[in-house]
Amino acid sequence: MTREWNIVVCVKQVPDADDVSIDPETGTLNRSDAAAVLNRPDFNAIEAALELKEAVGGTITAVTMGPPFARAVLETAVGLGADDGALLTDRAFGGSDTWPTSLALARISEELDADVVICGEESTDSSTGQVPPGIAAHNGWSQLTYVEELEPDPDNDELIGVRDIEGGHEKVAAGLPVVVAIEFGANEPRVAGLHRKIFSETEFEPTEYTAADLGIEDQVGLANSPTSVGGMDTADPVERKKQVLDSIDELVEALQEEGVV
Amino acid sequence: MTETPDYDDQFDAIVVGAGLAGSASALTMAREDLDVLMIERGSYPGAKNVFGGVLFTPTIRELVEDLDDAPFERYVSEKKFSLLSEQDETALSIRPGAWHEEPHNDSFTVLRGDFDEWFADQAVEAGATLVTETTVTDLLREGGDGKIVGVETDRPDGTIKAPIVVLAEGGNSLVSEGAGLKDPDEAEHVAVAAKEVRRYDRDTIEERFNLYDDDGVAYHYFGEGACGDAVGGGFIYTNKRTLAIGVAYRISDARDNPRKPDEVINDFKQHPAVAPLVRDGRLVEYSAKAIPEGGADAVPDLVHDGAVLVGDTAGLVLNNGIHLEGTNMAVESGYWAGKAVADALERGRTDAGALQPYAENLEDSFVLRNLEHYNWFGDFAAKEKEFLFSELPQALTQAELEYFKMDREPKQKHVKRAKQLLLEATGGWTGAAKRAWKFRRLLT
Amino acid sequence: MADVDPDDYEGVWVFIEQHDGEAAKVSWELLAEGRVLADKKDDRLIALVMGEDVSHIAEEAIERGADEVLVAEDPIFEPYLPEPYGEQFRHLVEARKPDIVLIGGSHTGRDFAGRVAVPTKAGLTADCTELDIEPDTGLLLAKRPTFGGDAMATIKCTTHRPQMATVRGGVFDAAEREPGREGEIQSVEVVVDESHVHSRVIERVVGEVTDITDADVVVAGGYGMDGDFGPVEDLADALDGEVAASREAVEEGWAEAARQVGQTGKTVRPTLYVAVGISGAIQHLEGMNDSEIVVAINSDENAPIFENADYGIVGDLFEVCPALADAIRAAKGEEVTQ
Amino acid sequence: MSANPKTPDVDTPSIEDRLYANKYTDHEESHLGVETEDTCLDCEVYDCVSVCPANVWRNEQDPDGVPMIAYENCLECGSCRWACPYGNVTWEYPPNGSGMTYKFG
Repeated sequence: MTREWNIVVCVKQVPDADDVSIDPETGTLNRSDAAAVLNRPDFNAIEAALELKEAVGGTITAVTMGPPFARAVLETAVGLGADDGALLTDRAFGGSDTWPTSLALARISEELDADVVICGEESTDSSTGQVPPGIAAHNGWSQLTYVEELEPDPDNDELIGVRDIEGGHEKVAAGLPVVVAIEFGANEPRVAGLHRKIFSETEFEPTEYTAADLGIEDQVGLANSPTSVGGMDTADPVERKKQVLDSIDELVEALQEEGVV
Repeated sequence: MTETPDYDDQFDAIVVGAGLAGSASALTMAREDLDVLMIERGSYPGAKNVFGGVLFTPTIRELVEDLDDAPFERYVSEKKFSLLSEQDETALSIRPGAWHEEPHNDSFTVLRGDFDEWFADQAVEAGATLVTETTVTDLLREGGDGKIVGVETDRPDGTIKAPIVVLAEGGNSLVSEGAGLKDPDEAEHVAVAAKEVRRYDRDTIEERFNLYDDDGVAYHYFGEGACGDAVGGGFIYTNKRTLAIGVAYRISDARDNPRKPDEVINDFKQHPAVAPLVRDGRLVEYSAKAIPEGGADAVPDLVHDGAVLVGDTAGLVLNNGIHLEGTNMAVESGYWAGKAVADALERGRTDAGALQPYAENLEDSFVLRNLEHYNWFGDFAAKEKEFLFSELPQALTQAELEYFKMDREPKQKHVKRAKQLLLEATGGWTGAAKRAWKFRRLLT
Repeated sequence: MADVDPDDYEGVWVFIEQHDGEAAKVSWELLAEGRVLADKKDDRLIALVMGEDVSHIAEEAIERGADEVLVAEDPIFEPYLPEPYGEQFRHLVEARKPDIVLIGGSHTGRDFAGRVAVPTKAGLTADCTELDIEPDTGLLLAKRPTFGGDAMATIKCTTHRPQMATVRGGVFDAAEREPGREGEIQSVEVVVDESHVHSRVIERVVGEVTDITDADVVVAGGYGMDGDFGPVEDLADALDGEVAASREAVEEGWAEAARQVGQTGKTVRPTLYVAVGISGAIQHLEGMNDSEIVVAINSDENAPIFENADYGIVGDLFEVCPALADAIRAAKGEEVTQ
Repeated sequence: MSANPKTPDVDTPSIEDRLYANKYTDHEESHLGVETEDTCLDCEVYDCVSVCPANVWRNEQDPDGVPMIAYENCLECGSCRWACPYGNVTWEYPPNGSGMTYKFG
């Protein structure tokens, strides 16, 4: 019997994009009253992990890095069917950009002896999409990004992914362990069962890890983050003419003036 | 831990809806060491709740010792009742000094998105379990007599059993109606309310409404200038940095009405006496709600085998034109329901008979005594709609114009003319006396 | 990882992505911007090409403004895989210490950029839409949208090197080729072999689906098409543009998913975007708001799309589209089909 | 009656502007419907259209047909359910927390 896979799914708590308001006068971003929710693309990652487990067997551990109340996204993942949850929480992580963040996730993936690490395509608040390749690079593992479909091949210890690429797609077989980034909207996330949701929000307790537990206390945080945000301002909305014309000819004339016809 | 535990009959009671009534009953039951499961369809308690409005806290004050960190917006320091004709306002405003002292007549404006979440959290801290984004779609029944043994929800693996179900689903009570625990209300007994929340700077609000620091106002508007030819009215409530502006009138009057609710709000806001108060600001939310205003006649059976009805689901809203109260009645009903469920379960019983103390206590409480006392008002207002909402406001305006007319005529002439105008409108001395007699019950 | 001394790093590198000998458009756009940045900080512009047989691309890079081209040729680089590309690129970065590295934000560029940035502890900013040099410090200012496009963040990499950025296609204009332009082409030692590769490409299918993200004119049909995409195809033909669709139309099965524009579809940046029978939900706007000119055709005058269009026509699209297609063909001097 | 007295302008937004301010999660299928279409075809009053505060029920395009339902505008007040003289409105809550999410309430 081929052995079962250890699956790790990385999830992130982000301010609800709808709640982030921009103060029209000062133009500053107001995230204070935004509810903290699971990053939406991560629902596709959890669904992909569940489908993989149904096909191959094994366990799914949800992992997140953040303050103590970030455990809520682990509860969401467990409610949907993940078996367990790991919370990387430590003041030392504060201010980490992609480099230390992917390092921490790479170490916990090793700690959990992961065969497959699955992430959402990008997070709505920073949306760099660089964490999954970062995890693979830190561990020297193979990777599959922009994945629309997964086909496990446990007999050869390989995971086949159909990747969306410009103008088409490609099918790539990756040796384990592999880091996967699931494309936003690639599958239909399921709804958590009632009893499982109650369990995840009452009895489930995540395992907590500090930077020291992962042996990276002096490689994380602001000091070890190559990039930093130099400034943030509101994007000025695209100005539109909003001219409703009465006739086709008027429109053609306007398009000719614009030089597109 | 991989397998999913089965929570059937692990909870003593399920509360459908984590609004004011639901949370009050859950808090009360949790205090009696019952295991309570609150099922809320919104993504947080309050996400699906809308009201005018003023929160009345006499019972909340009993249930929660420390209200210091309760998210109140402003305490009510002024109540105003205005009669609006097309262009005019006649108003009675009261600003009792005592309202500036704790407990501020237990009247506060709140944002339901904040307050309901805080109040439900009191129940969770007392030991209740809250599950959100889960909609109860039906009751679960078993056995020949179809005994209520739990609920069905819209989640997979979504049924869950418990001895008692508390139905706190608000005015749009689909589950109670679907399970045959109550008949749907009639259009005459339900009001459609549409509301705008606009953001202003704090100083603008405090300057426009003569406020200082954290006091606020509750303005009620009646007459054709508020919502035209319909039984209902308009309102303005002040929050810290927002105004709640809206109208509420019977759905029966909204039928084949030339104006739709959003147009009625727009016209109400353009009334000469209202526009200066609500101009500018930024629209931050547009909401609507159905208010059960059928009074005592429309209150369904409160108690069934394995189930009780609380809050708006039980039609517990008082509207006699002057007193507009629902929040205090919801919390009071939640409290008495919670007590009755705890006592019944202690005696190992879940039948209607064992739960009867809930109905009895509610009848003895202000909740049903007020509803009984003002039960006549709904029909009276409907019958006298023409007079109350159109003739009286106009007559008052004409009488005022006459009474306060500045010219070189003797006052006596204007006073006589003003009295005559009023009498004509109210149907002479006998007409006025008859109407006053009907109105006496408002003051007794 | 000893901290690096920024002064040891110089040169603006631009990675030229190619598949089967055909260069990606975004790379030429980036080379033009690389030229501007290099000139601003008085530095050399170096192109990097990897593949099996890519000398013609190296020459084109010189013609399009590169001072020097590094070429890594080996069968292992064809077809593209992240590990060999990442490993080779990293080796060159550690050996030659570039100050700035720009990679096209395609699904290839964003796939392997991290494999260069992590081992070299470079500062990587992804998905930028604006680049500049900070006058007094010479630092790269990488601007990118965040929070669903509501805000622009400026990212800086102060102490670490190189300063890396991936940049979206269609943001900059490619420079014209200057035949005969002088420049140095240098082939570099290939340091990767099979031991670095743990995956293999089973099949690669490109071209059977047109890539609407590159199109100059896009005509998109929505729920209003009610199952008949004919008028949209006809109008797209008249404007020789690409046909696209809203999520609702794709989910109704009236168009392929690859043509879907919006949050869960593609982002397009054409000069002309015509929205036919599309109401204009926010999720759709996010995918086409960067279009230069937007024309909306809808029967509901209150449809939000009109608020986000430059020109609008209120009417039945089954009448408006054919008439518009004919008027455009007439204006372009082609014979009228109807 | 006196001419319209000098009154300051107030913002009277359209339904679209009003709803734009709200937080809404789409659920792809309508939670509103009609029990039997024939009832609507015989209906003359269209009370569902006149009571709705959010323009969900519409019959401008087909004045005496079955009303069009723009379910994504729904404020979940339920008034249409009580207004329909034939009780022909089917009304269910949007599933799993979708639909309107009120922050102020």
